[in-house]
Amino acid sequence: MGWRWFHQWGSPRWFYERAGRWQLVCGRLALTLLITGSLWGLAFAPIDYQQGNSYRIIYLHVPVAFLAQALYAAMAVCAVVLFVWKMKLADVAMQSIAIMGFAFTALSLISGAVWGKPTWGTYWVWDARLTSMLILAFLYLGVIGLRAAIQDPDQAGKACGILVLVGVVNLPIIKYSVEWWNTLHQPASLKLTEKPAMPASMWIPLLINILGYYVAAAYLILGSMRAIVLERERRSAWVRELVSRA
Amino acid sequence: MSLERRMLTRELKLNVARPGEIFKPMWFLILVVSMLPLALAPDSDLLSEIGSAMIWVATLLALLLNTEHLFQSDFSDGVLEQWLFLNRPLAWLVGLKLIAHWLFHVLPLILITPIAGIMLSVPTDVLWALLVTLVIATPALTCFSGLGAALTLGSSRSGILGVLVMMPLFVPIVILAAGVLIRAMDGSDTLPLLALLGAFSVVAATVVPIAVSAAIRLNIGGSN
Amino acid sequence: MIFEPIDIEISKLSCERDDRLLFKNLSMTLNPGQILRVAGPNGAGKTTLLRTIAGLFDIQTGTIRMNQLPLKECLEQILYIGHKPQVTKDLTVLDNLKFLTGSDDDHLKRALSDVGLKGYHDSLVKELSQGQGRRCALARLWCVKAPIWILDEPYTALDVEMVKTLDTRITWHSAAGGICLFTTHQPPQSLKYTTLELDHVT
Amino acid sequence: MNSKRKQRLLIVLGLVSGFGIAVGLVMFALSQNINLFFTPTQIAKGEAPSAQMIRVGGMVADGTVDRDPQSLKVAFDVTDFDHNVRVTYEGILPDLFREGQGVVVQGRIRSGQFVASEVLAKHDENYMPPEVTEALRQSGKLDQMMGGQK
Repeated sequence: MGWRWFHQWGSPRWFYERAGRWQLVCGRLALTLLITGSLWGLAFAPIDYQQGNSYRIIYLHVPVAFLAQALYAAMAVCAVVLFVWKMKLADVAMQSIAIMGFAFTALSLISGAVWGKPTWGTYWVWDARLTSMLILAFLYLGVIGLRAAIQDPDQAGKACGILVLVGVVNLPIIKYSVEWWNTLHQPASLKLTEKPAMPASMWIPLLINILGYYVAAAYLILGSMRAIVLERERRSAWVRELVSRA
Repeated sequence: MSLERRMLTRELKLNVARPGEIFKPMWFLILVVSMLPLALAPDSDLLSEIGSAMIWVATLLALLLNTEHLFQSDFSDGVLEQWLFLNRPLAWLVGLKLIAHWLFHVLPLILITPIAGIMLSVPTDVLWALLVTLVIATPALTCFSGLGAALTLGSSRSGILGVLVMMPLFVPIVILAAGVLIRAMDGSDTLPLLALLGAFSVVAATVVPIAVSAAIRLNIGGSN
Repeated sequence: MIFEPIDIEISKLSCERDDRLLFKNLSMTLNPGQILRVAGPNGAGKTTLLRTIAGLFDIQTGTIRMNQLPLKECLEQILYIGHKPQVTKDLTVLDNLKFLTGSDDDHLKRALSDVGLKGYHDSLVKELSQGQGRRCALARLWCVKAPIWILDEPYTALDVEMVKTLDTRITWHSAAGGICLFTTHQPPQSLKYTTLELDHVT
Repeated sequence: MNSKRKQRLLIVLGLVSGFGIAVGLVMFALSQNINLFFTPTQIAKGEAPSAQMIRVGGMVADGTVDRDPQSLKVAFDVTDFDHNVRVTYEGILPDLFREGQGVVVQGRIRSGQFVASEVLAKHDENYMPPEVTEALRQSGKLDQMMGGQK
């Protein structure tokens, strides 16, 4: 009995219907959080003593960079679930996370470049942290490309899973690159274990925005997962019924 | 004759039968290296400064070129699926194949880099560093590009995709090797970076054959 | 030579490929000496069934056990010859067989003369005709000690004489206690076998 | 099956020893100066190789910035509060560049001077409003913080 909640995830139909509701909740929550956090951060938070107003890009850059890495970890978890429990939904999740992950990585690279110009004096340096972020973007691209090249979705999913798991080696390199190499990039601004190194009027909107971007990512991923489930299950009775009703 | 000997003998005979596979990448390497002075001004100061890095990148590309189809012919004529019946773990057989590939295809490539070095007037001690980095780093490169080849076995339009998919994993290796070359040019200590490169190769050699065997199993399961 | 008794127990095997159910709840036991022909129209799942029993495809639902052991533990008991040539074009006939069987030269040459390839041992496989290439692949049946044979369309591209030779070889194998599963569209004349019609299963 | 179990054992042994060797190599590498990053003290002691592209990090020392009014040439001292290194540079400096700012300069040592090819302002992970900085400066805590950084 205890495993029923787990087995439900094996049913595409169950997921499709539930995910629709979750998506609605996530969408509203994300909108509220992002509007609050961004308005607060961009208009009301105090300016920084060194960087003036240009630091405000952290309200985009930091959440997006967090997400870019967290999504890869999420993808790796999905790969493990796929191999251990042979759950097809994990593969669907992997497929949508790869695309979203690439988008967020690209966004964090772009916002970082825009921020880097006024503060460091350059859009891009071949520094370990930046380079490993670029590698992360290539990893996502590789996963997307590999899936596109293999026709059978099951086989493509497993091949991507292998690639993702091998790529996990890279995540610790990204995480510790700042400490390993004495780089330009400052250490992480927010740590779970320590008091933040900025006043509450700065970090509270940042925290709200981080939460907001996470929920927004969940919204986007659920949406694309639903679309993929529909496409893969297009021959099944419940999808046909759904389509004929619409 | 043990299975391991049979496997290596087979690889040797296959390479004797297909000498082009060995010489094509070498030819490619020499071609790239002889194009470089033509594309730049034949200024030997500049050449010797960037020459070693150029040779490294050219060797990497040549290696990718010959690893791209590592498992393809065995897969398409059905010999690869016979490996499953050979009473050995697939990862072990994959490891043997990778070792054989390194011996017959990568080592010859490394052995001609001194010629390339002379063509680009790379100083002798840098040339030594170049050789050492190649010997230490190529096992990892071979493993990773082999994984790329195995992952894309079943796809009919794979082409260079397998290599592109693996590219992110090459980046740290290239950075480390470049670090060794820069230090060798300045005459400073290269040992710590070589140790890191070695760590990469050891980890790749232990983990990647398992991933490759999973990828091969997957592709055998998907073909009819 | 007589094989140690071996049996294959298949229970409740089902397989679905590309959203199509190929077979469902297939249960059977194969005993020593049994020869089973898997029959059915194109696309009925014959190859899939053979490859599943050979351990090349993952079992979706159901179990396959050999002498009570799971299939994955016993793959070296199996000799599988599929649609693909199973031989490398750029190697000689002898080198190909040496790699796959591990037998010594004398044994292999005897096997080659049995399949009508006497004197061809030093030829490259790419120099042979299609039928001769097929014979080269089948020569493994004359030197492997595996008790379970799984042959997918073994009669393709063979002439009448070779078909007879192959029938005889399979009969001997069965007499020695081996198991043989095969598929073919032309039922062999000189072979006693049981048939599994795949369409009746679903 | 005995041989199967033996094979599995060998694989596990191989994995463990592979990782062991790798960890050993990484530990060795990390115990060495790996990133060609030097402090002004190290340079003053002559530990940095000359004529080689290195990176130096520290604070721009107060009152040492000389700008050439005719060109983009600039010279300044980078300090770690023990020793100074004179840096010359020609080019546009980043906005964040000012006295007392943390910088990373990349370049080579030529005849006792550091010729920079790139000057990058390093900002720390502390973000604070200017009023707070002012308050800190008045109470003398800012210098303490900055001093504690390096």
